[in-house]
Amino acid sequence: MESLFLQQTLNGLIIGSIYSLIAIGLTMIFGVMKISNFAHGDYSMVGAYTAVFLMAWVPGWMGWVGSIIAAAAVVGILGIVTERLIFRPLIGRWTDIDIIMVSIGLFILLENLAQLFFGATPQMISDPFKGATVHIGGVSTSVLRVFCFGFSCIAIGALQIFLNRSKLGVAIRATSQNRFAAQLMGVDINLIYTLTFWVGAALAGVAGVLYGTTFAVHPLMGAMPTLKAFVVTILGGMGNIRGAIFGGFILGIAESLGGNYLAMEYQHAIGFFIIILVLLLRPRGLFGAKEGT
Amino acid sequence: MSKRLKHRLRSVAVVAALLILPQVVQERYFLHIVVMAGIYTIMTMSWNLLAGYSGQLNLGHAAFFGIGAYSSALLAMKLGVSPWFGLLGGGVIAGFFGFLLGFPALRLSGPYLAITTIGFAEILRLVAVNWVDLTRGSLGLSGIPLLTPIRLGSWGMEFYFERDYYYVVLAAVVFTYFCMLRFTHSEFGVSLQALRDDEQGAQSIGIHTSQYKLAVFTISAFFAGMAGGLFAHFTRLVSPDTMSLHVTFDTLTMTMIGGLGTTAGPILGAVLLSLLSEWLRTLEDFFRMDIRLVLYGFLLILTIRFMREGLVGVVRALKEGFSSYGKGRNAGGDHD
Amino acid sequence: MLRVEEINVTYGKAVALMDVSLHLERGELVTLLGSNGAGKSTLLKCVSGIKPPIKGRTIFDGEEIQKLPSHKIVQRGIIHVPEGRAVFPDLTVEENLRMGAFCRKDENAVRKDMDFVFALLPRLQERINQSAGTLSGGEAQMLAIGRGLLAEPKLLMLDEPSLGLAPVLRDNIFAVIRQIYQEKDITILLVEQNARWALQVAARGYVLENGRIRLEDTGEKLAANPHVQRAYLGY
Amino acid sequence: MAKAGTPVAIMTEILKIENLTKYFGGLCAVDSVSFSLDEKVIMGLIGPNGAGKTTLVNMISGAIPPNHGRILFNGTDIAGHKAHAINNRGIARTFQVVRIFSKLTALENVMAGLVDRRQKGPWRLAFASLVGGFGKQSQNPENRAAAEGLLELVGIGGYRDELAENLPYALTKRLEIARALATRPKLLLLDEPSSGLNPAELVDQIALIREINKQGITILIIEHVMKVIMDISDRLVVIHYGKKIADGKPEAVYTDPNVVEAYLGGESHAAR
Repeated sequence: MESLFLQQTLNGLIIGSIYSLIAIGLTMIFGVMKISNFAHGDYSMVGAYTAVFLMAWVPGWMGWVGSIIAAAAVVGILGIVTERLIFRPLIGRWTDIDIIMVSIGLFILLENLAQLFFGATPQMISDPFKGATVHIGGVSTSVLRVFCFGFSCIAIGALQIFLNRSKLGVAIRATSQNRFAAQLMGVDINLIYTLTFWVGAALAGVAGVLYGTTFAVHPLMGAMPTLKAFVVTILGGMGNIRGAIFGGFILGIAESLGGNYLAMEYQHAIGFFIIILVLLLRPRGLFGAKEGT
Repeated sequence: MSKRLKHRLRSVAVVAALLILPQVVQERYFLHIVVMAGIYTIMTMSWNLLAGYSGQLNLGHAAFFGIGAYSSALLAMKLGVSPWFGLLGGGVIAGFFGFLLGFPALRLSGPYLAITTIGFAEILRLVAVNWVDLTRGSLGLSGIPLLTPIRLGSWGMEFYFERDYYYVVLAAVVFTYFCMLRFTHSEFGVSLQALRDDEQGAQSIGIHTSQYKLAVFTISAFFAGMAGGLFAHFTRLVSPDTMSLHVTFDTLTMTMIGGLGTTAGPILGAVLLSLLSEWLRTLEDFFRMDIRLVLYGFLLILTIRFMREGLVGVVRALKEGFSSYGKGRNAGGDHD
Repeated sequence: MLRVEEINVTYGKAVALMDVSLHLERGELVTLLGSNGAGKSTLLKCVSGIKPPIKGRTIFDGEEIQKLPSHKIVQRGIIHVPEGRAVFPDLTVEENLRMGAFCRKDENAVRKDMDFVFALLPRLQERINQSAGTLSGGEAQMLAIGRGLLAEPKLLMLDEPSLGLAPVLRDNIFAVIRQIYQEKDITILLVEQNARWALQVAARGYVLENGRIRLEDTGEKLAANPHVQRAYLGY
Repeated sequence: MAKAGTPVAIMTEILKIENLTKYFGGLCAVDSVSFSLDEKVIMGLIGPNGAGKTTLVNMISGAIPPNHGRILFNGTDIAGHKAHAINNRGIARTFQVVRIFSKLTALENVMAGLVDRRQKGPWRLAFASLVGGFGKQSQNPENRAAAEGLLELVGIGGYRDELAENLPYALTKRLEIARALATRPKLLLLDEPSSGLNPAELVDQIALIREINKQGITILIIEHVMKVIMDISDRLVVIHYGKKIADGKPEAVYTDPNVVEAYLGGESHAAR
C-alpha cells in the first residue's frame, strides 16, 4: 500500500513538473501584460506536433532532444507572432472580456487550423527509450518519464536563473510588479512584452513535447493543458512565478493521489474542485498576489 | 405615432415571414438547421443577458444547456412527465444551478470567474459521463420521447417533423426575445448595466449588486436550460458533449460576432453563423476540409479587434452614415 | 537644459495640461507647486515620455524629445522618481537599485554610485537583501530616490517625495534631497506639497493651477506672494 | 429610521462620527476622528494630500468598513453597513474619479438612481418588467420627468440621450451629482466635485452646490480648491495625517496656526 502511495506521488511529481512548465508562461504573461491567454495550451499542441514531424525524420533520442529545442524555437516564434498581431493592438483599450474573448478566438483558430493541417487522428511520439523502465526501491517508472521530469526541472531552473540573475529577467519581474516604475527605469516595455511572450510560449512548446510523449498528440489536446495551467496559475496566484511552480506540483500530486484514492473518473476535475474551494476562501489564490498596482 | 405604426407593421411582416417559412421551404434538412439555429438563438440571448448586460463572464453556459437537456429528457423518460412540463422543469432546474453558480460570481471577476465557470461545466460534464445509471455515460440518452401532441377540440398538432418543431422553437425564441427585451429595457436592465459599468458606482446608488448577480445568473440559466430541453426533445439524443466547452464557445462566438450587449446581436449572430457554417459544409468537398470553425476563430478575433459591437455595430454605423443623424445608440431591435 | 514649450496633454476628454511652458537651467533646483489634480504629475509623466503631449514640444539639451519612448528619454538622463514610493515590492532592495541602473553598462561606475547611495542612505544597506515590500514608508521613499540616483540622472524629477510621511521622516527626506543637490552635478525638478520648504530650497518655482502655469518667480518672491500664501492652504 | 434624540433646537444632528479609525496594513489612514454634522449645513472637509479625507468618506458611504468607531446617521449606527444599504438609508455620494455608467445614456444614469430600491429588489423588478404594460418600463412618465428635472437642475438637460462616456469631463461630474440626487438623499457626500474644472465651470459648480443645499440636503464636501470651500462651507473640518486638527467656522479655521502649519509646512511638528 505504501509503495502504491509512493508510486502515485512520483507520477504526480512527474506530471506536475510538466504542468508547472506550462503554467509558468501563462502566469508570466499575465503578470507582465495582464493577459489571460486561453490559447496558451495550444502552444503546447504546436510544440507536440513539431516533435511528431521532426521525429519522423530523426527517430530515437536524438530526434527527441532535437524536438525539444525545435519546439522551443518554433513555438517561441508563434508566441511572438500572436503577441504582435493579436494581443498588442488591444493595448490601452482592453477589458477582461476582450482579452479573454480574443484569446478564445485564437484558441478556436489554432485548434481547427491544426485539425485542417494535421488531421484529427491522434498521433504518438514514439518513446525514444523504447519503453525502458527504472526501479527505485519498490517504485518504478519509465526512463522516458524520468527524462521528462529532468527536462522540466532543467527548464524551470534555467528560467529561474534567467529571472533572478540576468538584467532582462529582473526587468521582467519588475515590469510585472509595477509597469509604470519599470518604464521610468528605462525598460523598453514593448521589448519586455515580446520577450515574455517568447519565453512563455517557448516553455509551453517544450512542455508540449513532454506532454505529447506521455499522452497522445492530437489537434484538440491544447484545451486540457490550458485549463490545467489556469488552475495552477490561480492556485499560485496569477502573476506569481514561484506560485506557479509549486502549484504545478501540487496539482500533479493531487490529481495522481486523488485519482487513485478518491475517484479515477474525476481525476481531471480535481483541479477544479481545488480552485473553486481555494477561490471561495481566498479570491486571489493560495499565494495570492496583492491587488494590482 | 406613425413611426410606431411602421415599426409594428415591420414586426408583423417579420413574424408572418417566419410563420410561412416552413410552408415555402419544405426541405427537412434545411429546417433542421433552422431549428438548431433557433435553439442556439435562445442560448446566445441568455448568455448575452449575463455577459453583455451585466458583465458576468460566464464560460460555463453549456452546463445550463446540458442540465436542461438531461433534466427534461430524464423527467420524461424516468418519471413520465409530459415533455411540455419537462421543458419548463429543465429550465427551472438549470435556473437553480445558475443560482448556485451565481455565488462565486459575488466574489470573483475576470479570469477568476471565467475559470471557475469553466470548472463548473467540466465537473458537471464528468458527472454526466460517470453517472452511468442515470445518464448512460458517454453513450448518452437516446430515444427521448417526442413532444406530445396538442389537441384543442378538433384542432390538433403533432410533433414528428422538423416543421412542427420549427413552430415550437419559433415560439420559444419569440418568448425569450420578448422577455429579454423586457428585462433589458426596464429598471431591472438599467440596474444590471449599471453594475456592469461600475460596480462601486452601482452600490453607491443603492443597488444590491450581489442579489442582482444571483438573479441574473438564475434567469439566464433558466433560458439556457429551456434551450437544452428543446434540443433534447428535438434531436432525441443527449450526450455529455452538450456540456462541453465547445458549446459555450460556439455560443459566445455567435454573440460576440452579432454584437455583445445589444438586443439584435445574439439573434443575428446565431442565425447567420448557423447558416454560414452549413453553407461552408456544402463547400467542404470543394475545399476538401472543414473550415467552419477556423472561420469562427478568425471572425471572433476580427470582431474584437475591429468591430467591438459586432455586426450590429457595423449596421448601426452604416445607418448613421446614411442619415448622419445618430441618436447615439439603440439600434437593432430596440423599440422606441 | 530642459525647455517645455506649450504642451497640451489630455486624458480622453479631460484636459490635464493646457499650453504649459517652463524651463530649467543646468544645475538649478526648480519647484512646481499646485493643488491636487492641477496636473503636476502629468507634467512629469509628459517629460519622461509616459504620457506624450498632443501638442507642444519638450526640448532636452537642445534636442526634441517629446516623441521619444520613455526608455530613450531615460537613457538621455532624465530620471523621474514617481510619487507614492513606486518600488518593486517583490524585488530585494539591491535588485531595486540595480533596476535603477538598468540602462547603464559601466559596472564600475554603478558600483561607485551604489556606494554613494549607501553612504547617503545607510538604512538601505542594512536592508539590502530584504524585499522592498517589507520596507516602511520612509524607507521605501529612500529606496525610490536611491534607485533614481543609480540611473545617473542629469535631470532628476521628484514627485511628492514627502507624501504621506510622518514629520520626522519628512525632514529626513528633505535633508537627503538637499545633500544630493549639493554633492552631485545634477538638476532637480521638485514637486512637493510642503510649499514652504520647497520654496526655501528652490531657486525658482512655478505654480500650476487647473492645468495652466499661473505664476513663475524666484522661490523667495513666490513665498511672499499673497496668492501663493492664500491658495496653498488648499494644496 | 429612528429620529435622533429629541428635537430640541431647530438644528438637528444628522450625522455623528465617533472615534472613527481605519488602518491599511500598518498605516493608520484615519485615526480616531470624531465630529458631528447638523441638518441642512454645508460642511467642508479639507486637509493635505493623503490626509485620509477620501477614506473617511468611503467609510461613511460604506465603500469600506471602519476598524473602530461609530457612524450615527439619524441616530442609527451604520458603521460597517454595505454601501447599498447606506444609500437606501439616505446617504448618497460622488467619487473623486467619476464612476458613472459609461454605456448608459445620461438619462438612464439618473433613472438607475431613481428606482425605489427600498421597496424593490431585483426579483421584483425583473418580474415587474415582464408583466408591466407594453413599452419601456425605464421610461415610465413619472420617473422620466423626474430624471429630466434632475438633469436640468445640474445643467445638462441637453445631453440626456448622450452616452455618459461621450460627455465632456466637467459634465460627467455633474451627471454624477444628478445620479446621487436621484436616490433622494438626506446627506450628500461630495468628493472633490471641482477637481479638473476650469474657473468658469467652478462658478457654476458652486452655484449648483448651493442650490442643492437650498433644497434641504445636508452636504459634506471634500475640496482642494480653496475658493470653493471658503465660499460655500458653513463649517470646516481639517484632517492631517488621519487626525482631526481643526473644526469650526471657515474664517477661524483659516487662521488656525495648526492648519497653517499643516499646509505650509516648515518646522516639523516635533519641533512645536
